[in-house]
Amino acid sequence: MESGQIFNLVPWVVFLPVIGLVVNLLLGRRLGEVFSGVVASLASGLTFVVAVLLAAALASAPNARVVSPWEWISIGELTVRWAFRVDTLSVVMMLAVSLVGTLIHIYSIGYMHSDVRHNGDPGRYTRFFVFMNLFIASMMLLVSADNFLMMFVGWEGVGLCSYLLIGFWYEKGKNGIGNAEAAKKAFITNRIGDFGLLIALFLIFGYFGTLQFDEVFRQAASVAAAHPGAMLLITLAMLLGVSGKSAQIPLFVWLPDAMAGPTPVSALIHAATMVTAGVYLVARSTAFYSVVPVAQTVVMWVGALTALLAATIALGQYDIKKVLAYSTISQLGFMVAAVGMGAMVAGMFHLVTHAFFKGLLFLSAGSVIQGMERGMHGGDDSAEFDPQDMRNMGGLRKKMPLTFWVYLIGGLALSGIAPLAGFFSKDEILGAAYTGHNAVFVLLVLTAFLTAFYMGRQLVMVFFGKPLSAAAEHASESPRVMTIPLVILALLSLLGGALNLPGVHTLEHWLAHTLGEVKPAEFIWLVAGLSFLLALLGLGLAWLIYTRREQKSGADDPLKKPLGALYTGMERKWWVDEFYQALILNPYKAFAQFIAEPVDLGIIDRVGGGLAAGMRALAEGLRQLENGYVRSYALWMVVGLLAIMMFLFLR
Amino acid sequence: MNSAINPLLLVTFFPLVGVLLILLLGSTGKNTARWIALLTSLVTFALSLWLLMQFDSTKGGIQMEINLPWLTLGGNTVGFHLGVDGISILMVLLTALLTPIAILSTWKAVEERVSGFMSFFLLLETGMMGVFLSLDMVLFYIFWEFTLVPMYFLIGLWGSQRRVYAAVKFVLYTMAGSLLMLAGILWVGLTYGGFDLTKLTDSAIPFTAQLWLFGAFGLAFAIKVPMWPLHSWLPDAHTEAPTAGSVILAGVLLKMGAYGFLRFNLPLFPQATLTLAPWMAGLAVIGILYGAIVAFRQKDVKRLVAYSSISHLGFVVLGTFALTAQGVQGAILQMVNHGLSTGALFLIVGMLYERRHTRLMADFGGLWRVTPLLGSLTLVTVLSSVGLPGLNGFVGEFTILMGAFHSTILASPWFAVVATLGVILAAVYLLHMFQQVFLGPVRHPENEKLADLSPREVILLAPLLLLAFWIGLYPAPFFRLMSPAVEQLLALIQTVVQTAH
Amino acid sequence: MTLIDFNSILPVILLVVWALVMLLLDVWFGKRVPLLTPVMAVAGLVLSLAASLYQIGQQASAFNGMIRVDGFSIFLNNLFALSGIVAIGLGYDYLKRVGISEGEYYVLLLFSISGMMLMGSAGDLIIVFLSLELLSIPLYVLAGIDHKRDASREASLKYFLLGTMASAFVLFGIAFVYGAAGTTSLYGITEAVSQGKVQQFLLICGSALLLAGFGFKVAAVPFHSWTPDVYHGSPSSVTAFMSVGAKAAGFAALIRVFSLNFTAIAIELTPLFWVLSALTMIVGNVVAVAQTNLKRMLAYSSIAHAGYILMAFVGFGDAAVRQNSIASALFYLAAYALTSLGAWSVLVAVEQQDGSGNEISDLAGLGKTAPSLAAAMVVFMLSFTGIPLTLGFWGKFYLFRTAIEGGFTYLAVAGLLTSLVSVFYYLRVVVKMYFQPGEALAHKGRLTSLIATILAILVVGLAFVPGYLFNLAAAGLIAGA
Amino acid sequence: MFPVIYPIILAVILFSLGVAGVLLRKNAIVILMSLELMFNAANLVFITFANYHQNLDGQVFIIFIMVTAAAEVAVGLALIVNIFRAKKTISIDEMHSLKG
Repeated sequence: MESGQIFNLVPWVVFLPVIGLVVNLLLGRRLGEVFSGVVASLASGLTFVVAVLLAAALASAPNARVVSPWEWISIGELTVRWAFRVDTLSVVMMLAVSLVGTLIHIYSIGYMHSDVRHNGDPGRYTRFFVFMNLFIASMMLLVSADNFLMMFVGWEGVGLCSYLLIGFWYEKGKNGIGNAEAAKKAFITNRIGDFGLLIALFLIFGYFGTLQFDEVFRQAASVAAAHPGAMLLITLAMLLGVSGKSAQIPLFVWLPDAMAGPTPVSALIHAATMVTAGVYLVARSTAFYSVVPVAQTVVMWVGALTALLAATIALGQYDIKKVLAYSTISQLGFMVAAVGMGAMVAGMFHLVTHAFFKGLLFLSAGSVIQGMERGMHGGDDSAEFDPQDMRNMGGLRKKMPLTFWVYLIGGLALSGIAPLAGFFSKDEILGAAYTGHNAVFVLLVLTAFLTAFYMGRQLVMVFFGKPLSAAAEHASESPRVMTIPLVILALLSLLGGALNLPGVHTLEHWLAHTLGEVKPAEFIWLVAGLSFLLALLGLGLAWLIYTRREQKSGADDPLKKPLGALYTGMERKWWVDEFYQALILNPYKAFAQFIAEPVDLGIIDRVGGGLAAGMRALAEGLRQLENGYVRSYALWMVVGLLAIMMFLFLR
Repeated sequence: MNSAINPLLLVTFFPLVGVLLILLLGSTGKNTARWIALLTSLVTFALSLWLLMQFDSTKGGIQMEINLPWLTLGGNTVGFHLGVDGISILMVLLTALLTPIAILSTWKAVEERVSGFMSFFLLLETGMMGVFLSLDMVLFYIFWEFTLVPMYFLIGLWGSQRRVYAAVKFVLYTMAGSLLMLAGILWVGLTYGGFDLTKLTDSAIPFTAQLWLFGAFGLAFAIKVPMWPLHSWLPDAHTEAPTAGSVILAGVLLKMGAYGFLRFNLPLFPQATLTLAPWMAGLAVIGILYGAIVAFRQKDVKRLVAYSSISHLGFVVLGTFALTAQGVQGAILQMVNHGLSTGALFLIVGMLYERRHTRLMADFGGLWRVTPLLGSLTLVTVLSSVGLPGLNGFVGEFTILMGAFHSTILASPWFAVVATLGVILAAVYLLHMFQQVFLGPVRHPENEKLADLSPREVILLAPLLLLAFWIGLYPAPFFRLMSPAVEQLLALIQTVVQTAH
Repeated sequence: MTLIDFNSILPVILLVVWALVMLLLDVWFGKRVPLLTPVMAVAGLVLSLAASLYQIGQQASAFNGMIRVDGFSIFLNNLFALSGIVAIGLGYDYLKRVGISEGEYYVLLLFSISGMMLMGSAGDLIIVFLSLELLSIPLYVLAGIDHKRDASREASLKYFLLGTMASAFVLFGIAFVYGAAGTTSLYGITEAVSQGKVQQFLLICGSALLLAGFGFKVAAVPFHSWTPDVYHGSPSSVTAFMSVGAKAAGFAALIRVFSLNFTAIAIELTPLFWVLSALTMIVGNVVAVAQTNLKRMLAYSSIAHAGYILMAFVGFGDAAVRQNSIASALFYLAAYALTSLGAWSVLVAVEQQDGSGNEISDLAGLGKTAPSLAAAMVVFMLSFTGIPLTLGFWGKFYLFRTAIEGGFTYLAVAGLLTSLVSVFYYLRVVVKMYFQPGEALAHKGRLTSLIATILAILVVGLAFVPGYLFNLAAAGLIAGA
Repeated sequence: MFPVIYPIILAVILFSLGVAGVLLRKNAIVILMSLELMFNAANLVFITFANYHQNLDGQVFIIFIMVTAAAEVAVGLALIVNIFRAKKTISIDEMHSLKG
């Protein structure tokens, strides 16, 4: 096949998963679990193959290609097509998404097999894979779009999948409705972000006359010169979208709740891929942000602050997935800060490596949880028992050795231990911050330290020490179908740094075709050394503190005493949820109630009724004039006559 | 196009054949009436497709015109003047599509006086077709008012508990507006020598008169749409009407108001339109938010959907008065979209009601597990209504908002920005509804054994949802159909803008 | 008496002679052949109708201008004859049921109709007065024909006293007009007015008195007070006739006299008519809302409709509008006649032997117990309201059109708004019949049901082809107007 | 010949007396008489103007009026008698069962 024709394959990155989901919809339930899982994994795998083909083709001819098969909306000047874009940036995303996605699909075949049984509805197995394929399709739509609107389709599409998968066990959770609530929260929070993105879209169309990427970015500089305010608005509105999707301040609150979804979902959507869409968007819009320094600064600060805030909260969590969730927010903060500083490549690099190691961590956590669940069924713990609470774990190193090793690799990569993937990518970000953004640098370094510390804490609590519950006592290793993807991801986390090794800068050159030539990030020994040391320090400190803690199920955290109120804040997520509840949700509810009853039913609805009642009263009043007495009728006639005469003579 | 009979006549009056047949044969049994009605409406639908095939979408003007003199009255001619253009053809298709679906939806729900129900329904179809196809103002008014009668009986005879109140309220509100419209029609007809719409667009009505007339026509349409604060008939009418009635009410009857703006107010009173557009848009935006906010606090699922209509129709009005190509085309498309998605929602509410005989959301919960197919199809419908990209609602809302945002006549992006908040609020109340009914655990033992969708019910929803996907993914044919007509309309407005400067 | 004279008055003469013959026959054979009188009466009306139809297209002036034959008179003659036939049909069922001796009923009816016809073709104020009396006096008696019932007696006396007072007003007015113009011939007065040979003061006095007197006949507010009581108390079949015939005759007088003779003071009269029309519409429609008795409700509804018709007069001074003004009034009268007769016939069908059964709530469930009757009633209510595809819509359409043409847009708007009020009470009838459970009794009087059905079909059917009636009404011009 | 205005004023007074009688008296027969008074006031006007205009229209009219007035009285008295038989009173204020 000629390379030109290979590019025409790009729509298939969306079609393949769609085909997969349709097949599963029609046949999945009848043909059983294995069929569903295989079809879905195959669909995702083939997508990866297509992405590889595209990448290969692009390697020889790195210019962007657009495949634009159909018209979509065309009214007046507004012309939007279904147009797929193949360039180095989109292909990186495609590769990462489909690779991690495929691995997670395979993992899910095993995971969901026991999950559906644990939750008591095996019939829902196929549905999971339908949603997963839908997600792959949406995500591919998002990254392969050639215009903002089509990207928005994917953008909201992944939001939908997130909604569906968080609420996958919609009858579970707090009061039976917790999961559904979490799903709704995710969707609506995302919609608030999407509001910003929509406004940005409107503005872009207004100032650029099109939504097509090339056209828009080509004019970015000139428009920024002519309408600096508009560009600022566009970039800030976009940032709102980014903060919704990538869980940044102020819209990060949905992501921890999103852990209500099955663990593979958390890995795929809420760690590896979807949440990075915001980073992708900023990277894609480099041309915008590079001409609006103010916006860049805002983005950078949002990222940095989110990184630190989330890291502190992660310290105070006991749920194995919650820790990882806040860690994800924190790492997304890193990426956002990076793209805010203009270090697009560093951001993308971290995005990819993070996809590997955080995907790995979540999947391993899933393995741990199911190990615990298996232990639960063996043991005699009560129904209230939480298999995700780290305070119930401990000593799993021996029960689940493979899981332990891969978890360790993921944890070290996240902590930034050389030479694992996370070290290189995080170092690049720190390096970028070091050269010119001192305050941010300090924040990020601090975050890096905390990251290592909470990972150390988690590793110790989960795998070391002695089992703290019967379930942990009886936990067992997961099946092959789950562990193989873990191993592959562990390898990727080990070696992912090779993508953009200092001095080689493979990714840098690759992305330069799309993002433009930028000065390759320097490898600063001081920064690298500092971050490595801090990582070691964090892990070591965690080891010291947590191996010596009181080893009892449900015991308080050893940091609680020394840190006091500060730790309570971390534990309670700095009361952000409560704050929003009090500031936005409750007032909205009350306001809606006010509008719905006193205003709508009480005033507006009564106007019509009031007129009718008035009419009735008037009728009753006038009716009294008809009193039945002939003489009064005669009087009326005479009065009428006299009135007529008076009128005629007096006028 | 040399067919012997004008297709418009067939589309409009074919339902009457069904009425006649029902009156002749209706006494033989319930099913006879049902089948006659269904087949008649299906044939009408086929006829409307035939109409579509004959329609030349490249032309902007009126097509397949038929103009017969009907009567002369003091020097004015009232003509039997029908015609179709890019704006009305979509409405005709929507009507022809929704009627058989609505009829099929009553298969189990209506057991009493079936032949009466079916006759009224077919009469209603004729009335609605007439409204969309009339090009003579008096004829339009006749059809417009005539639709009240069958709808009144449909609500009053086959509705739920407060049906009488709702039916009377519906008629009174609608007539309050339309009577003033009649005054407007008479005034225009007398002052400008005729009721023929196609001849009136050239007449330069003085500005002050335009304002008054805009008000007289606009009030009728605004009540029908309904625009805030004239909406309070709608929740009652929708809630109390039988399912099929609600489907048609939401799907088609409300569109008559929005269509009226496009057909009368814009071309006949362009200067007034220009002046009042920001006010109308302002009311529309209030309606969008207001409907969404009130919907959120409803306990009755049907009322919730009813209030959602207020919100959705707000988008239509906003797009209309944006007076940009995107706005107006989006508005027309959104009329179709709302017909599909809200029609489907009402069908679903009806299905729920048939199963449990309650519409309170608190009586449901966890139904997705019990009735997975119903749950899934509801989800798609809800998403279409929420405006999820890839489904129909998004295309309409996006183009409307885009049009409003850049409208030089509204001259402020704030209308669109505030309206965009409605997109968030839509998610709030619709997901709230979905969660209350379908998510969570099954709270009531009565719900444990509910039956999932029957094939008939799937057939009801399937065409609507397929169209939802079609419009969401490939709306181009729809836009192509209407764009010449819209361009013509906007060109007219544009000339007024230019002369004003 | 020339042939033309005879010819011109043929419908009236036929009727009067026929009625006299019937009077005799009824005395001799009435008891033995009960069907004789009604059949004879119908035959007489048919003959008269035939004579009247035969006149179509003619224009004549007879008896030295005292009698006119023109489109106006022909239109009204047909209307009177037809509503007379309906009233006989209704009476046939009804009188037997409530036990009223019948003979005189038909004879009096014929006399009254002959008075109405005479009014339609009046060319002289003497004829106006005479026909007024000729149509009224039998009606006074008819109202009290159920003399065993208090209500009927009371209605009759009220009608008589007030009606006579109204006649006195008319008479006094005529006297002043005669004083002003020196002649009682309508043509003569017109001529005198146009030559400026009239005493303006006397003319105004006269017109005010005439307006009050005719206002009584058409039931315009504030001269309407008799209407509800009389309509309520009289036997229903009489009321049915009264609501159409007497009102139409009143309007005939109003049109004949005012549109010709008082154009000179039209500027003064226009605001009067405006106010009268608005007041009548408002009071009629609003008070109807509070009624619980169907007869009273229909009475107020008839007041309201008088207000609508008065709307046509407001612009009578404007020569450009006058033609439409008369035509629209005639058309409305025709539409109203069909509808009103229909509604009353339904009422006749449900009324009980003891005179009860005419509360609105008594209709509950009629939709089930007597579907065709209820359906007909729906048609009449819709027509009263002015919903399209009924004749009532076209009537309103034409009237409002005339008002707007004359420049009285606000009055038209007032009319439209009061129509909205009317929806309120007309729909209540529909609500009762269909939406509320009940066991309404309908007497299976086949004739009454048949009449109701035919009228309903006419009201709907003619709405599709109103052109014919329009043309007829448009031809109903007064010669010389 | 005396001025026309005198008999007219007299007629107006008579008419007003008639109206007052209708409004103020309760006895149906008295009311009937008052009505007759109003008719006769009109007669007076006719006769006056017939004289004034020197034509016969007015006089002819009076003949008709007298005839119809007789008919009115006949019918009226019959009604009153009928009511008196049933209610033993001819006070019209006793008749107000129909109202509203």
